[in-house]
Amino acid sequence: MIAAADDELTIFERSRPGRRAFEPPPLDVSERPLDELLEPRLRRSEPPRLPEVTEPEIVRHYNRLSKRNFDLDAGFYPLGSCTMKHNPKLHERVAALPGHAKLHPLQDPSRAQGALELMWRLQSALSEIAGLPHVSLQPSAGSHGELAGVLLTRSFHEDRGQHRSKVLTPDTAHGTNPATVTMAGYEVVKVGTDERGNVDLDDLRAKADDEVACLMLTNPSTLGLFEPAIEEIAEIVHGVGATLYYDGANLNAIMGICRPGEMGFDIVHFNLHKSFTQPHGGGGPGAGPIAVSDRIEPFLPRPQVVRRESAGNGSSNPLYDLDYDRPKSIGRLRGFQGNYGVFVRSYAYIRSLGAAGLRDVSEVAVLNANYLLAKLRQVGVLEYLPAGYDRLCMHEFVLSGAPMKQELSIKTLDLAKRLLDHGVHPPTVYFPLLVDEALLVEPTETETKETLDRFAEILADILSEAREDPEIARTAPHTTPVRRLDEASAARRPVVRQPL
Amino acid sequence: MIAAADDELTIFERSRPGRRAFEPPPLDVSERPLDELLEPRLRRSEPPRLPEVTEPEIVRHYNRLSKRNFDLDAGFYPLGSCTMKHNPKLHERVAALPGHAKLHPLQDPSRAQGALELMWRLQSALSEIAGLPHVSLQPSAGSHGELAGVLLTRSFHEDRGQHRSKVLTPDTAHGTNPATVTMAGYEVVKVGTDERGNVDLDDLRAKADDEVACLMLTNPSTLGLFEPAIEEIAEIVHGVGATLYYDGANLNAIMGICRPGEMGFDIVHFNLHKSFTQPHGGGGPGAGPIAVSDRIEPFLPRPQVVRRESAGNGSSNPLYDLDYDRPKSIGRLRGFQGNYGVFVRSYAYIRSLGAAGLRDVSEVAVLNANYLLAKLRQVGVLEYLPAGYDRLCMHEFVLSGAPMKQELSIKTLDLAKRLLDHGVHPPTVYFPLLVDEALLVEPTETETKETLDRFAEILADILSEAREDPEIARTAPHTTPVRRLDEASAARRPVVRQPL
Amino acid sequence: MSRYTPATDADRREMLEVIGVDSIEDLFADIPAGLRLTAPLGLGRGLAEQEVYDELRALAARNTSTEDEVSFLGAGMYDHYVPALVDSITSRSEFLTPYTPYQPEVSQGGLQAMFEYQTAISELTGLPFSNASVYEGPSAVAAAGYVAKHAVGRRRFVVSSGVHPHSRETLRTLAQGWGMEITEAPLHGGVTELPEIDDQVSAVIVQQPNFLGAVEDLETLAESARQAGALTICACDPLPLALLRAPGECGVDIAVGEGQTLGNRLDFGGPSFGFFAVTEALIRRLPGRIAGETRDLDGRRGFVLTLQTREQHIRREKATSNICTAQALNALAGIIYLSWLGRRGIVELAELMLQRTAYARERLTALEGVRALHEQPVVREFAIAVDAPVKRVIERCRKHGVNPGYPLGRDYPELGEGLLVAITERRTREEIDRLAEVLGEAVAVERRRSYQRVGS
Amino acid sequence: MSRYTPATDADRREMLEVIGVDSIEDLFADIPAGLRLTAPLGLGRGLAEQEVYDELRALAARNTSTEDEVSFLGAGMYDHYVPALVDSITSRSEFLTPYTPYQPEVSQGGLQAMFEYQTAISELTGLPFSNASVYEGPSAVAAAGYVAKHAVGRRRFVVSSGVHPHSRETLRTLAQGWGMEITEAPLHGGVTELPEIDDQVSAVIVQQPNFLGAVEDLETLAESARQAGALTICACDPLPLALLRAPGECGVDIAVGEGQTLGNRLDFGGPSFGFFAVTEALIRRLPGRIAGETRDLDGRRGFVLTLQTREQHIRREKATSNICTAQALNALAGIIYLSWLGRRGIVELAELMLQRTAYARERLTALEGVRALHEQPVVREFAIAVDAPVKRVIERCRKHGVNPGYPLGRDYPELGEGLLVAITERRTREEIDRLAEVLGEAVAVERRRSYQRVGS
Ligand SMILES: Cc1ncc(COP(=O)(O)O)c(C=O)c1O
Ligand SMILES: Cc1ncc(COP(=O)(O)O)c(C=O)c1O
Repeated sequence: MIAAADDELTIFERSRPGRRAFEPPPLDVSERPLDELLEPRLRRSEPPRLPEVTEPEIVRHYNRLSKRNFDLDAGFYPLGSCTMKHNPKLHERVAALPGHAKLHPLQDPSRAQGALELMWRLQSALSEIAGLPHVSLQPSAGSHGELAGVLLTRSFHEDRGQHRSKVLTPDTAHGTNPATVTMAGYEVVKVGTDERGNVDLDDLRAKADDEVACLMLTNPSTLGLFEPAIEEIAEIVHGVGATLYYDGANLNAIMGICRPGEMGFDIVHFNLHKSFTQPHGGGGPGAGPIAVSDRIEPFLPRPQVVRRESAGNGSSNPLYDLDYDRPKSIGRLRGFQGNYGVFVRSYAYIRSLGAAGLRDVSEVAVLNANYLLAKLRQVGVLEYLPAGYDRLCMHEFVLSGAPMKQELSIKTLDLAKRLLDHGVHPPTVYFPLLVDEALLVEPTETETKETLDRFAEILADILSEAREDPEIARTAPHTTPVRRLDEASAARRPVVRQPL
Repeated sequence: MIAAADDELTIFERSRPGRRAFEPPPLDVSERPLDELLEPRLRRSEPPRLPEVTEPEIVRHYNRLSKRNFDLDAGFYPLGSCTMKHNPKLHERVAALPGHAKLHPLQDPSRAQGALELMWRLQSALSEIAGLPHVSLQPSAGSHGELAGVLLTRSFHEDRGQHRSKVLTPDTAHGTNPATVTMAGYEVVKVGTDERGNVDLDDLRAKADDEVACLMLTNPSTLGLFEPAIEEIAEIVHGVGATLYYDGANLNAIMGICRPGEMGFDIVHFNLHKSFTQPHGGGGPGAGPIAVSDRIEPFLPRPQVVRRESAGNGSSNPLYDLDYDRPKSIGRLRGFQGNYGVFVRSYAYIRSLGAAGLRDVSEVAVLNANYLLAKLRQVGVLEYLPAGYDRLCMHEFVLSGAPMKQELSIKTLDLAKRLLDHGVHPPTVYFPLLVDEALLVEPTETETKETLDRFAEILADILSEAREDPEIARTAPHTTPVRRLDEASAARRPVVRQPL
Repeated sequence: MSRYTPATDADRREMLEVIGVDSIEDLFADIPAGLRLTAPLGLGRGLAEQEVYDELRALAARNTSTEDEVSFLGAGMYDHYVPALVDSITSRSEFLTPYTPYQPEVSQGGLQAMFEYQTAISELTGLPFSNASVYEGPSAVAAAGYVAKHAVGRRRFVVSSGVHPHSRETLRTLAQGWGMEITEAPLHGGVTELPEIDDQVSAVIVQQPNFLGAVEDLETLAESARQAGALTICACDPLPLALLRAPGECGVDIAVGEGQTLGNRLDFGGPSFGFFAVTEALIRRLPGRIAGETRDLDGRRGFVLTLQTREQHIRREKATSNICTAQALNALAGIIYLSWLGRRGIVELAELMLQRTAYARERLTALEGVRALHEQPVVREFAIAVDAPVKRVIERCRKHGVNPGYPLGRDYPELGEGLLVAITERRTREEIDRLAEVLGEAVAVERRRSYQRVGS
Repeated sequence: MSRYTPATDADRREMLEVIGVDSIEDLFADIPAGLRLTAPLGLGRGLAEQEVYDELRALAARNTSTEDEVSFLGAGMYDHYVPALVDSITSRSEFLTPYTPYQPEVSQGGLQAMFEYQTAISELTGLPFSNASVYEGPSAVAAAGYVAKHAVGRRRFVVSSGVHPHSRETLRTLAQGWGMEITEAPLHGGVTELPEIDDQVSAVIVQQPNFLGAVEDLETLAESARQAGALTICACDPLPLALLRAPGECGVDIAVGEGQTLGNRLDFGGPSFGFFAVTEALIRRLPGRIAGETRDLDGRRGFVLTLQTREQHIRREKATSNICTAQALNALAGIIYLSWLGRRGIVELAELMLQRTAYARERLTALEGVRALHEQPVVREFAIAVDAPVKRVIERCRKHGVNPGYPLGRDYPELGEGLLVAITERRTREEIDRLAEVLGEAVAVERRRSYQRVGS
């Protein structure tokens, strides 16, 4: 273990024998000998060596640690593909109400009507947004939704007696797409991208055969571009009997403007932690509900939240229930009913915005991205960081750092690190893979024009600074709690826990 | 208005016409013409120019601002006389329960039994801690409690037909003591301090005459010293028919160890925001309940929380009530019943600790202070910063920076500013006035030995740094969001609001 | 040892050794032996966190909060919606836990927020100088009296009976110390009758809207005070100020008020904050903290506590006030809330209240046995009288989950069976209709009861 | 325009001008006209913040939470007390709002917390390598199966019937994709009968304590798996691990489990987190994020996401898992909670549950018409059967505000009228006594009813 300064000690390094934050309530039953309740052979020899610390020490430790994080409430966070939009504070308040937060997952449905109705209403809203009639809220995140989607595809084909072996993904696809395909037991077949950034239709036609179970598509794509030929793509895919899967990570561009269902998609996943404001939490939690067409519906995960028109007990109120009786279901994907706490937040968001507000979200998300792109052109940034594709973008756009690397001797990584010194989180870097030295910039709709202007200025400043002295960016960051970290040696000899 | 960098703009400087965070619920009654409801003559010509900003902007603005504050959860805060002890997080949780937080102050007592019982129990606990039988929770802070106390004294004397004119305060007294005396219509007479740091008994005897209404005393004193002759002092004061007032700011030293009541005090105020963990909030809220002896009781503020032995409605439960029928009362000191939200926190604290825990608090507060003093001696700090009085201290101690100023050419103020660069809040400086270049150090019981050791080291380091180069401290701080600020010019030409 | 006290037994031994004493008891040698307690305090054992939580929850459950009934209680504190961002920001330890900003270099967050707050209060009141907060509304009125006493130096206050009874009583309590007299100016038709102001008056004190909800003619009142050489102090409800002429514009010298409605909880009456704004002439008499703009060594803008020579820690017995700890966190909630409302929002909110209040007033005064106590314009609260014992009427309404308001009997016995009804943006038309329904029924039943009693 | 969207009309005009288009509609030119919606979505109008709050509160009020009844529900998630400091820390925006720490220089807070978390999980499980979290318990079991399938390469899993039904079902769902077979090892006397493990088995999967609360003989199970060349996967409840032999010590290769009990809310089932720890041999097959220690340019200690070549964003179709967003905030709550419990506290908590569970088991099984479903040692949960329709018995108890537990019928029809009763530090002796009372009475009434029915 490397020695650290006092304000960077781990909680284990702060431990002192005898300190405690937890004090148990008194034992109120007559004590029985431990050996009688649990034979020594079953017991551990030594307690787990958890830290021994008091409440003030824990609070100060994690408060100080928190100050070593950059966060969305502190500054601009244009991390492409991640939709770092503002997380309304109301959502934390409503999610914390005891009726939501302290509801046991196995509570009988008759006593969880509020929760089930909320889920049912969220399902309906997501169905409306996707333009697909059925929704399951169960998956825990986007990639979990993808897995659900491909397993649904498998069941769909198998139910029709077909055993297909391949799934198509564009070469622009997010890594979770091919990884999911493998986990679902299919072979990945890559489809190319044409020079305008669209799916290469010829390549698609060539690869679409009756071994293909599905095409997974992100639309707008990870390049921030809408597929103008989406209808033709759907025709090709459906033409070979395959399903069309919509990776909803980029839904923030099109809410209320157009719908995957009408584009021909069979299955859609949502990232509630992107388009629907669940805070990212430094890497979760999220939720990845899926919406599907009628032909996929029989296979949806179990249990499904349903609304029965009458509670049956003489009342005329509807009864919300969990339906386990789904013989063709692919089965459960996880414990209980999904990430309910996330549903509360996303439902609150949809209610806050309504139809017009949601459409406005997407309009401004796309406006902000195009404005920032135009502004970057105006201030000369695109000379060194040209747009990957010279056209209007949707809610995000990709730049290439290749000219900058060649002409100014700083890489995209250096630029990213130098941004940290300006109090801005860098865009996504080196993704999508298709664009050399890529930067994927997603401003989101909750940022002001002033912030976008300032970001453009900062980029311009960094480039002109690099013209003078590229070393500054190459050794950046300079003002962060630590400087550049040695990732290679960390992976070579992994130290992933504290030796005690 | 001075121009500022982007991340330091005021919320008014961020305003843009048309932005909004508040959206009103829809008007659900038929609208009547404004002129009909409120004639133009009564209406303002222009709305108040409040900022026009959205929620994300407000959140980011105040989050960033917050990062420009040092706080107790971030580091050591040995601010003498202020008892910067840890504020348990449980207290915020219980204070936020709707049954407490959303209780209207004019709720009928029959429907506020929980609140009134809590207040009654807190009164009982404070009475037990002070050793005095009666408590009023009404005053809003320490100095408000002082004012209540001196007004009680006034009523007490007047009730006996005496019109006294003077109140004694030691020259070590906190500024609120003399300020209070004036506000209560008395003349301040200062009592000296002897060379050991105790009240000068001869001076006291000389000044105690029948014009004296009260002696206000802090014990332990603001020098962190317990008055060994407290019983004699009480005798002198009571001997001339005056009351003895206990400024409870330093109660953290003696809880469960000894009691003002037994020392002979007639009136005590508590600072719930010091000894009883109400977070200071950057300058309040607090609460300053008072405990009094039988002879003072008739004059207590109105209303008083009382417990009536039977609810009267046939039930045998006691009824908690507000008693307004107090003919000799000095009257109200404020609106409603006091800072109830503060009472909830302090009551929770007392319940968490119990009798043994509360005594332990004071024992460790005194242990920590004496340990830190001894440690400072051990590492040589006292050579330049000698203790004001060379004896054991209570929960805090005073050092004098005079030798440091002479020998190292840095003042107490410079030392304080340099501490900021080490991530430590400075002690109270230039108070008490009696000690030249004073530093008043109060570590509190919730700090670890490691923190005290580190603080001693830092002080030693600053002194040896000053031996090399006093300029560093004289121009400190160097790492804070702003550098030393020009207070003189601020006071000369006060700009206390933003021009719009 | 407790969950909050880190010193272990080993720590204690080591520390005592360094100090050079044998036991902790030795540290208390200065305390006369006879004063040292030999038995533990009668406070029982310390409880586990969950036990304390359970106890405090049980106590909370015995209170009827505004979440438990439809409440039309106001009379100084109001059931407004506090947006979630207020809690989210004020609960940050950076705002929650520091002391008063004595070290400005590490307190810019708090100081800038105070400066912003002062700006907003100045805008609302139409007066150029605001301090950073005082305790709460009623004590702010008294504190304003203290300023006026010193500024004018005469021996009397004239206080309108329309000023909140708590404010009037607090002023009386504190004025004992200053040796001031107080005379009351009665209400006529719901508003303050223009009082006689002689040359012994330091200040005329009024409230806007007054306790019965009526909008006062501030300008006329202030003008007659000015002519007599007295100051005008106005206690104001800040939200109606979105619509009403600003006190500063009306000639008021000191505007104070209760800040609870600005983003603070009801909290059974506190903590909230009091605001305090004055004319230029009075700035050096302001009580409490004031944040001011300045520059640092590098010329960057920064904020400090300013005009400190007014204060107790510098001026001691000559200070303008004894206040020290005030209500910084609550005032922070205030400026966050006002930023949330914004320039247009505060007007919309006030207009919503105005319209709903007009609706409610019309609905209620149309009921059999209910009449208006005055016909003055009102913004968010109005006074009625019922033709039956008001406390019984209230009890009856509450059986239906409706708390119809504050009975005026204790404070204004002359007004008979008065009831003060408050409306906020939380009270929907549906709830107002429900109030009308249950109040109408309750009055009817109680009238019948009393007729029967009379009859029998 | 909304409260979350700052672009004003003026902003929009300026921005469109810079872009060089006339309208926002023009920005969507790539979307085929036929696909563009012409009518608004059927989602109604947007609501004011207070309206949303009211609606969500009304929904919450229609749920019976653990604050509304005395609940003995467990079966995978438990009503533990979450200390206030957990909420206080996890609600800080610095932890709440950032993305996965892709830029380690500004993410040391999150990364160090992950490292600390991994250390604590490693201590609890007795296995050297933990990842930074997976979704939750049951999917962690399935993810462990995926690791074992690749590590061992055989076509079958043997799963104990004592594994949580949700875990077994999740494994089945996911194994469809991998083409794996699953056989179940039944319970005998409450614990897993030592299964036959042939050379086609990749892993044996058990749970500790098992679904019926019984402590399994992990060591013997793991040993027989090891002899057959299979891995042992154990799903464990982390709090009982304070007392039980650590899975790592017992020869378990992969320990996973549900993290809800470690400082997370019940939240009707999520979000919580799953933990995942393995032996040294399996480290490069771990799914998900892992934080590792390293140095910065100046040699200072720092933390990074490490072993990323396992992951989807690098390895794509060859990744060890497709997981991307996991449960970082919930795992943070986990490490804060474990620090709060501490080395002694976790044992005290587990012992308190052990003693109260023993007491409750004794009390309940002494009732007429109630019997134990097994006699194995238990820590915090036990299974009984009642001599009456269990659902009716439950309903009857709930009329008295007591939820006696989880009926086993759906998952274990073979166990008859089974009921799983969970105890935590929240359930006092008084509450257990009350359960005994109402359960005894409910069973008695229901037995009488069924006799009567039989009789009639
Ligand atoms: C395009 C795309 N697809 C899928 C995912 C995976 O989503 P999740 O992280 O929720 O599993 C992401 C996440 O970054 C993404 O950007
Ligand atoms: C000794 C002493 N007395 C009185 C006070 C005034 O207390 P408050 O700030 O609560 O009014 C203080 C506060 O610092 C103090 O230290």
